[in-house]
Amino acid sequence: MELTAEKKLWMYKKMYEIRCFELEVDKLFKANMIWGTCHLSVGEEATAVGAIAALEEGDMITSTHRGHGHCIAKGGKLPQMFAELLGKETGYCRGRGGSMHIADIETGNLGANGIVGGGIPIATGAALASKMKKDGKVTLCFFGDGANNQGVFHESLNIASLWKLPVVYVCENNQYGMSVAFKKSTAAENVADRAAAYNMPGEIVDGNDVEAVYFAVKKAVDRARKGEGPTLVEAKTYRWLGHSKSDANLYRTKEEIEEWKKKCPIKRYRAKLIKEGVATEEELDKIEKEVERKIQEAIEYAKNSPEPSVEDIADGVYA
Amino acid sequence: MELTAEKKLWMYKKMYEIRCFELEVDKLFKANMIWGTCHLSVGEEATAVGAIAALEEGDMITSTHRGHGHCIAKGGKLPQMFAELLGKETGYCRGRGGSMHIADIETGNLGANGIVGGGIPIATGAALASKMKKDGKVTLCFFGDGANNQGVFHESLNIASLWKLPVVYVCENNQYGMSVAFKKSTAAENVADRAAAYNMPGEIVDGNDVEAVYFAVKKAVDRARKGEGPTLVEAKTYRWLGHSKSDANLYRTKEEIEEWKKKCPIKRYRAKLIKEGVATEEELDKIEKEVERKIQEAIEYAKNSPEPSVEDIADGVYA
Amino acid sequence: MAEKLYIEALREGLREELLRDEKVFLLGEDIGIYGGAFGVTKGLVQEFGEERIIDTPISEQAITGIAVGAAIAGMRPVVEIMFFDFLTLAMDQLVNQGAKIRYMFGGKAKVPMVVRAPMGCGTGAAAQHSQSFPGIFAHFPGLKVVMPSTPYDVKGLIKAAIRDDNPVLFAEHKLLYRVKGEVPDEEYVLPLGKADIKRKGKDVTIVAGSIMVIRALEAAKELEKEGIDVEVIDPRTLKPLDMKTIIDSVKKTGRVLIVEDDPVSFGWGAEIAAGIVGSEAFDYLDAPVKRLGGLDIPIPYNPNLERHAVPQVEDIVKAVKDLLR
Amino acid sequence: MAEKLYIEALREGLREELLRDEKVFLLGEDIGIYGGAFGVTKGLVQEFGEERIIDTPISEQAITGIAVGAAIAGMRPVVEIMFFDFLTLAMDQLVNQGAKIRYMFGGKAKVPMVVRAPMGCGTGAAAQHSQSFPGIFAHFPGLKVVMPSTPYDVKGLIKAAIRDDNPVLFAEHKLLYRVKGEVPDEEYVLPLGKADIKRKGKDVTIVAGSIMVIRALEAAKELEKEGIDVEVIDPRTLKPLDMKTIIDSVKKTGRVLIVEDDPVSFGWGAEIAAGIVGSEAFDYLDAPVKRLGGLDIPIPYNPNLERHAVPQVEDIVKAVKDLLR
Ligand SMILES: Cc1ncc(C[n+]2csc(CCOP(=O)(O)OP(=O)(O)O)c2C)c(N)n1
Ligand SMILES: Cc1ncc(C[n+]2csc(CCOP(=O)(O)OP(=O)(O)O)c2C)c(N)n1
Ligand SMILES: [Mg+2]
Ligand SMILES: [Mg+2]
Repeated sequence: MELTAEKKLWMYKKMYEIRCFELEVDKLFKANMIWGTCHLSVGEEATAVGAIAALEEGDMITSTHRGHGHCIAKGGKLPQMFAELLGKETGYCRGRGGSMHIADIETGNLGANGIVGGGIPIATGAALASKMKKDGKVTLCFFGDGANNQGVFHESLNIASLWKLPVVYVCENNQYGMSVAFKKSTAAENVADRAAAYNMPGEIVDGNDVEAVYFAVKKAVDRARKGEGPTLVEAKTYRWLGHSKSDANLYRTKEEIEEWKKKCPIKRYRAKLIKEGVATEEELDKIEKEVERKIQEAIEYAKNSPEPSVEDIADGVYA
Repeated sequence: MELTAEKKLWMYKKMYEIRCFELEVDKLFKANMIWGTCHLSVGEEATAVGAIAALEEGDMITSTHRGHGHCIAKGGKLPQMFAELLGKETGYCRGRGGSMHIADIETGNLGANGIVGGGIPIATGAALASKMKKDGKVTLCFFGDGANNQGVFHESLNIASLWKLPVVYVCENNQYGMSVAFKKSTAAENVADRAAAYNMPGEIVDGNDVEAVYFAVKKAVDRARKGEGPTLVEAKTYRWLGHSKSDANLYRTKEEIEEWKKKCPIKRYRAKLIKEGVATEEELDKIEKEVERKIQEAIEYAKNSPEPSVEDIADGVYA
Repeated sequence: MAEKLYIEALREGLREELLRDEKVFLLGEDIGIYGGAFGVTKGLVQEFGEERIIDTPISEQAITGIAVGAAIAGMRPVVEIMFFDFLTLAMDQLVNQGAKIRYMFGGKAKVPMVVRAPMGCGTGAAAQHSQSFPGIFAHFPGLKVVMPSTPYDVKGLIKAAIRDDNPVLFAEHKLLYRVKGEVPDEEYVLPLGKADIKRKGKDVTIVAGSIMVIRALEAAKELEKEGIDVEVIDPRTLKPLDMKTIIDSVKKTGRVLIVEDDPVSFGWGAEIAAGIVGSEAFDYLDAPVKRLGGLDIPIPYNPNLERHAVPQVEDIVKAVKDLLR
Repeated sequence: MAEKLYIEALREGLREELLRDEKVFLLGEDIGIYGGAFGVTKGLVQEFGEERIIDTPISEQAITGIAVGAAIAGMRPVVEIMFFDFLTLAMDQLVNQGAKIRYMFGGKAKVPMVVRAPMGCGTGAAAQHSQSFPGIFAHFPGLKVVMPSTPYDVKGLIKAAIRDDNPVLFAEHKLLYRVKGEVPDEEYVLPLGKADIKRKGKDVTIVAGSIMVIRALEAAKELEKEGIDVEVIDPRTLKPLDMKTIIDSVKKTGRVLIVEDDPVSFGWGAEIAAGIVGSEAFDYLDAPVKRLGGLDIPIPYNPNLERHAVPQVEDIVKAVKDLLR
């Protein structure tokens, strides 16, 4: 299991793309160009990218309310994503879903979810479909530390293990479920410790180390694909910004936030790539510039896209 | 922690009472005198009695669809129980609840439950009330092996542990949830193994050994009462009869049933009491006779009780 | 044509779809060797194997969500929820996920799944095993809701439900399982969204659903003896709801009684009543629209109380007479 | 009297009950230091401590069930469910347990608990955070359902709900939190089950609930300019439902429009419509009963689509004019 330089650079680029995307969303939000709410994943990029890097192209994911990064890493198109956030007809959901419901069935992204834990049985069901169809696909299920206390987490992991489904559960433990600290929400040291209750492997990984995430998830994906059943991977990470649009951060200290910012997954990986000689400063700068350009293009595309028309308001309720 | 002779004889008597009660219910059911459905606990008497023997008088329990034994052990009155099963006005629920909803708030029985797992958060809430009121009470929560895969089991145990609530979870693992064998429903070796996921002690006990159940639960009750939090106790036992009124037993073998009948908790305890010199054959026979007489009296009472009147049909919906 | 029990016709419908399309599979509690709590799936695991007739743990929310996921990924799951009341445990996956996903995703996903569950009182199962609230689900956009009343309908509609590309809630009734009726030998599928006139008549319209269709037809027979000619309409699917057939009937008879099996308060009968009086039928009404349904109480255990909790044949007869007075 | 925001009046009501009765406590997600997703409980944890203002894990079913258990054991819990849509996760404990326990137990237990949740669209939160379906709960026997529309009502009714010995579902509305109104300085409690005539009029009756009361009153102002005198009735509690006040109004005006905030199909407006036409008011009706409500679609994200998904002031104005034509 060696990572090619190409894959490494892809991971760097995707993390940077997510970072830029989220920061632009934040700006657009503050400029009142985005409606509703947004949950940004700044600081958690390595988890999304490392995990999805371990998948094959046809594999599926389910995402969460904090799902932009998952979508991007899975191959989501930036113009359609921005367009969706701006509520445009050209958006992934034709402006009907918004941030919490971006889905891209074509790339295997079965969708973000507004219900905490709501995607867990859905991922499990997708994996059941793969097992029945023998299509060789694996489904990766993202959820947060808060979601690990939803009943459906328990029900789903139990079933996935019983039926040896090709699914990998990736908990992005960013230490908080909205304002409630992990310790106050979860009567276990780690989410991964709960894997034993379902007779499945539980792995803890540094969620800010993209390669570590990749290797942990890759192992789980391989196991799943071989028909050996699910794994629960817990990636420890941290959310830099508020929970959603407004958040006074009363529940945590500035120091804690600063401490975690030092562990920036992108900076860390940049240094590593340079040290390992995978890329030079200049090469990475070039990637970044390219990403920034694409992001701006995508925003332009979204801004110039048409609004959905009210006549079509009921389109898509039924097939 | 020694058991007095009195307590031992009480346990014997209660187990015998439950056995007789259930067998009479079976007869009444077959004679079409009981409406609806009934889940009998023949073979599981030691679990109900041993666990409840570990409680103090004011303590509370929540029970299940298979709850006659719990009610009797908690001090439920046989005439009112039979009357309820016969749908009479003098029944515990004025004929409105039937087998699956017998409750006896006065003795601390917060009720059977028709929803598998439905009583688990209710017990947890009763324990929260005790903690808030500082009334020193402990709540004992019964549920089956099938119920351990309900989401609310997970949610409730997590919370009880976090908040160190005075509650003891007793899983009556009778190997089946209706027709589905434990191995096919639960991706864990034992239910008790799941306690670790909630950072609480998990204990496995022979559910057909009434004293073993007593000691295991007593330890848990003491811990709960001291404010040290909940425990998950799993009592391994077996249901002799069908799941409910009709059951062709297609999902298990006659041999398996016979094997377990050999481990009859009542016969076993009888032999033990005699061997230990706690009582003679004659003394135990006398207890049994007395129980049988009371059961018949209770049935008579129930049969002679009036039906609820249709005019009062809406009584008790709202307080 | 052969006479068959409702439960047999339903099982045949499931079996034919399992044979026709390998994407179809069943999952639920005790539906394998046990054959389901009411025996609907008896024999199917022997024929189709444990891979397609799947016994699940007691985890209503997860199995419903698993059906959602499997459906998005191309399968056609049919979930059995053992009692209708337990649907409350699976509500989120059914109404917030399954029903809304397609629209939320801009019309870019299909969720072809069926959730079957038996509703109704009359078996002494008491308050947590006896409610009938299909109307609740009809309120949530994205779902379809079906409640067949005859062997003929249940077979044709379960096949339609399985072939439909949307999530369908399929409400059976415990007391109907043992009801007999004619079922064609050749294959047929009924449309979702088409009411059925179960009996033609000219004096008064009864709109009844599920078990109440049977009782309404019996009441109609009684009333016939007294010269009252009753038309009985069975909406069959609450969603889509075929108001046209109902409105046409009311325009003809000028009087309507709606009969349902659950508390009348905030039940589906209200939607039908409101639909009638919001339509041109309003001008044809010779009497107030009457609803007959259950009392607003949990279902009691005692058989006599239980009987009084929901409409019986004699209550329907009386209500029709009141309406004609 | 002082002008207060709905959210302030609600918080005051909670606070007064916490002060009055030590059995009262709050539990919910992020209701402590965060003050609740919408800020309703801001400051309460500082005043009453973490023992009485309890932050919970994200476990809606369990916290609702815990409230049921605590209530039976003598406490008076008030649960906050962060969004109304999430009540689907807690349905079993609310409608099968909390609501039915008393009856099932032969009237021998009390379950004094309140479940509060904010409903409604208009904030761009899309389909899983925007539905308003209080009428669904009104169908289940044993529950009470309240949906206050003004600061005055919300304070008086939350106090009544907390003091009631039954489980009460308390439906707030996100867009109402920032609405201002007069609130008396002295203590008061309003009765559950009493509709309120929010505006007297003689030409037409509008029955509106929650946010739609505000819009109906604005529409009434518009219509006044055109000489149309609208009476606006707010049922305030869906259960018990005060049909008398509504019927009396309809008998006076002869025309009625019912306005609700969710898909009109199978909504609570149907019950009101059916109640009217099943009553003596039927004979006083000069026009069909009209319902105005949301489209039968999940709430879309785009603000313009979202706005068109539920009735706005201009839609109400238009509907009233249609009714008078
Ligand atoms: C069932 C449910 N309950 C509550 C919420 C409100 N809510 C949205 S995100 C969130 C916190 C989730 O925490 P976690 O799972 O750790 O994800 P994170 O936000 O930290 O990424 C909450 C409580 C919800 N969306 N769904
Ligand atoms: C939520 C729910 N799902 C399904 C049922 C139907 N049901 C009643 S008892 C039972 C089996 C329960 O198994 P277990 O918890 O092991 O208890 P046991 O019957 O073995 O005592 C089932 C599936 C139910 N009552 N409630
Ligand atoms: Mg988190
Ligand atoms: Mg069992």
